[in-house]
Amino acid sequence: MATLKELSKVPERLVGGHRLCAGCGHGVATRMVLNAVEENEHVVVGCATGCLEVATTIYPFTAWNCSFIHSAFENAGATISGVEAAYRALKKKGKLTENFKFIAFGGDGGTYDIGLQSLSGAMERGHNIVYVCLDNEAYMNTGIQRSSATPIGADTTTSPAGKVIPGKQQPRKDLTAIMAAHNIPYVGQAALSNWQDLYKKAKKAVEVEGPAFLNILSPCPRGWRYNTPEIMEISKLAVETRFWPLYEVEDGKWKLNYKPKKYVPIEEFLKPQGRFKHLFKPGNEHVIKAIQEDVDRRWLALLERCGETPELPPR
Amino acid sequence: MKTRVALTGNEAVAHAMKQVNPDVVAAYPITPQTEIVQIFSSFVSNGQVDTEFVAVESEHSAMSAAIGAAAAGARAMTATSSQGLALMFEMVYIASSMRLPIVFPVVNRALSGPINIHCDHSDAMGLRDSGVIQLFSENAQEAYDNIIQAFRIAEHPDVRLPVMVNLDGFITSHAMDVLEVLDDETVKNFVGEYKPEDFLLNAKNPISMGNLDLYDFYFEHRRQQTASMEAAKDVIKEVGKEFAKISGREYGLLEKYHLDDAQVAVVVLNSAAGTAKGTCDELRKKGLKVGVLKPRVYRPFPHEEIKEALKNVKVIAVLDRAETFSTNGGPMFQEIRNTLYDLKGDIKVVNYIYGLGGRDLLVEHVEKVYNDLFDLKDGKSLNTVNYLGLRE
Amino acid sequence: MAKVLEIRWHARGGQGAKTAALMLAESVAEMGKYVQGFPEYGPERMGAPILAFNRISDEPIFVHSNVTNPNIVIVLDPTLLGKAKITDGVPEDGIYIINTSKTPQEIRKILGITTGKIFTIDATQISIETIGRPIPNTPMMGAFIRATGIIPFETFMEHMKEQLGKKFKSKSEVIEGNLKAIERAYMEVKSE
Amino acid sequence: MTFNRNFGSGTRTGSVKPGMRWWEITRAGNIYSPGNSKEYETGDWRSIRPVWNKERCIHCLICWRYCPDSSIIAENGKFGEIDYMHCKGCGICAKVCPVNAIDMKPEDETEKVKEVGSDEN
Repeated sequence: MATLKELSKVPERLVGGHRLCAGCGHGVATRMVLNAVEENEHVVVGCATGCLEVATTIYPFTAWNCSFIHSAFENAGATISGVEAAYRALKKKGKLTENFKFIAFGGDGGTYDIGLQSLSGAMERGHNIVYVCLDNEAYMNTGIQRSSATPIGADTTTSPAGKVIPGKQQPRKDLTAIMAAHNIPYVGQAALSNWQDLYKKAKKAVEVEGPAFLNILSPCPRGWRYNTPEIMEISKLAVETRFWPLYEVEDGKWKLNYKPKKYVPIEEFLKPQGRFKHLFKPGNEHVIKAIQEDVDRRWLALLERCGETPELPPR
Repeated sequence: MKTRVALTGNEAVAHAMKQVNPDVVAAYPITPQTEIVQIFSSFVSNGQVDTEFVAVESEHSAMSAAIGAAAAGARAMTATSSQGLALMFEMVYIASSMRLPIVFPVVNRALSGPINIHCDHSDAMGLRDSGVIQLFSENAQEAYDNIIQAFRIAEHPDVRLPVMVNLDGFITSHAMDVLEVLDDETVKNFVGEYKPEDFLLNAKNPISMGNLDLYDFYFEHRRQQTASMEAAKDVIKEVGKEFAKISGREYGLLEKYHLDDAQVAVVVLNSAAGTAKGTCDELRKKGLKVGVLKPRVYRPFPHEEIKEALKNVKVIAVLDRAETFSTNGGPMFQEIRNTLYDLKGDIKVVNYIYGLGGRDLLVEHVEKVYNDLFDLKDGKSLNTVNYLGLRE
Repeated sequence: MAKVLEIRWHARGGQGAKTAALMLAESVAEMGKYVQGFPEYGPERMGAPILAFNRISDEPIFVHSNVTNPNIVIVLDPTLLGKAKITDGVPEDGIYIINTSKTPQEIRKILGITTGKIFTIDATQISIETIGRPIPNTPMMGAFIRATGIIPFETFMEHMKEQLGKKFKSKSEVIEGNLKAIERAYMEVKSE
Repeated sequence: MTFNRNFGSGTRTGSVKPGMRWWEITRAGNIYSPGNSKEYETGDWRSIRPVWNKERCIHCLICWRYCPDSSIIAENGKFGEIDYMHCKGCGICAKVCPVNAIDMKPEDETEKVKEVGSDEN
């Protein structure tokens, strides 16, 4: 495992001057992923329409220190697969000598929802690409609308916490498991707070032959309404409460990467966030209970898949 | 060297694709285009081409992957019909705005609903304002020739736009026709090697493509696209002349058929132009001064050439195989009437909608049109918009 | 006063300039005037310098372009002084209403202008003391009413009470805080 | 018209200026200078600024790891400097620092004005 001292010497592929919000998780996550690509490798980055795309390539400025392509919202998988197909064709015909890596980024909107078909197709076809989902759990680019990645109870502009309905009613889609069901060589789920784990996963994803998928929880200060500098605490709480478990599926083998030592109730993760504030009002206890049950149930199922004893951490 | 062969329209298109041997083809099957994808896949699996064939999961992804491939620096193609083109709609605009020279045959088919698999031009006309060059083909020969020329047009540095090559579903795509094909080497030399200027896989000069372009620059980029369309008119003619040298068949922006002394004329696209020309021949034998104008290029629209071609014809019918639902005629009628306005004079121009959903256009229909036009010339009245072969 | 009064707000994304422009428009519209209130939509995110605009007139307003020659400039964020182009296109009799702890004379020096009228108000401090959070957009409206006299203060307050009541419903302390903030800003605004 | 017919191949320039005419800007909005957003200042978004304390810093580079704006510049594996032209003042660096070697201090508005003033002279 490389040290930060060594990693800091890899040239930045996402430079400053982009216009993401101050403290945006996407900036941190994207830098971490690209940092796992060796210095002498060439990269083509693909991007779905979304916060990352609109904030990094406002003509005539680009924050990408490598080749970059965006074409539309729902097709980052297809677009990058076209780039990769061109690479193979040109290599085969002897028109290209350099080696390239292909990494596509999409938000949860462009990945869980509108772009799922395109992503699924690209993964099934076996292109040698990495697809990274920067999951901030709602459509932040258009102003915090619910997505299928939005957790139960969250207050968004299309699942507002109202007098009758306390935020989003449905549980999150388990995209990481869906991607694992594609039987691709590498699937990983990571969080910003555990940067070493994230780095290792990015490295594996970039270096594996064939398609790889990373799902990274990317906190959004605006949409989640927490105190901006506390991004790492929020990320850490997501992991410790088992809301966002860290695991990977390598050649079909499920592996848990981190097991919290003690049982941290989900309230700890919900409390600092404005989007869950209404849940702490009298009468909404049942929603928190439902979230906790959902988290526990998924955790046990995950442990089973990973060949671990299905038990909750000691309280 | 030229060889006479009997091929269906789809086979002719696939044959042209094989001879061009593009770097990447990303396509999804849809009736009546399916054969193109199937035949081309067999070329790939038999090693007759070294193309990367990307069997995408939808037409939206087909054009998206073609965009990725073309942006990467490859010669890229796709192919579709009808609903497939409709699903691609968004990406066709993006391909043209990114100035990517993607060539794609469209086997014309009616748009749902109700669902129908047969020929009309609603699919192509739906994308007439997307910034792609649109070529139309009367028969398998023209479809074959257009595909080959399309690469030279699309990739020309003055143009750099996608080219859609249209041929009529079933009528052309599935009908066996006799055509002359060129030998592989001739096609290869004519098309030449693709040398992209701006491409993602340029290790020395990385590039950002598809960037966010707001009110301070978008307008200028749109204006550039229009200028490229303007330049495309000359390029299409130049390429057509060069193509004549290897094939003996010259192509321009349109084909004039007995227009010089025609008193009345019809304007019509694709396979129906053949039927119109046949009818014209019969009527000419009877001494009637009738003519046909067949636009080959619909985008860019050849306004100047059409004005020149029709300047002596006083009564004109435009035949449209698509509706606009403007309640004032089909798409080509609007273009032609707009163009003829500049000629001032006392030109009469009417519209006929025909052949929707594959309804056959018969010789009698065209004869009726010519008769109507003579009546109109003699002072009788006629609706502005008329229907051919409709139960009325 | 010009036939159409044009206002430009300078703020940062997330500070509520758009909300203030819309709320101001709503209150003035209640007075039977014709209004517009709109932000400049760009890709900028939270924290980036942004603009919002108002037009106010006794006649219907037909122009829909951005405001380029504002009669009134409102600066919501003191850290924008010297950074954003605050004086751009402002006529000689333009009015500046600035959220700052400084005096109008000091601001005149910072902006480098000799013409126009300058009003200052420490709206951030007022909002902290009245609402409990640094949200200067509502007190700035109080300063605006004082500086322009466009509508009687009492009438404005009545409309604000109604609007805030709709927006915050049961949170009486928020409504009270905001009203107090507007009133204090109206009273405390400094001019030369 | 004054533009070259061959403009379709695009003006391939690194710097696009607002005053350019339509045929002078790059084709398709392509950007030929990777990472040129460095020329674009986002430092003026900041209302609080991170200030590095050299004495306390242990050069662990956690701040470098977690900066969303690539504004902690590492030099030879050590903390080098803060890129104030792009730092938006989010405060993450100060928060993640294990030894409190970064303080967040309010931007002094007068000082900022001075900076701008000196630029103009």
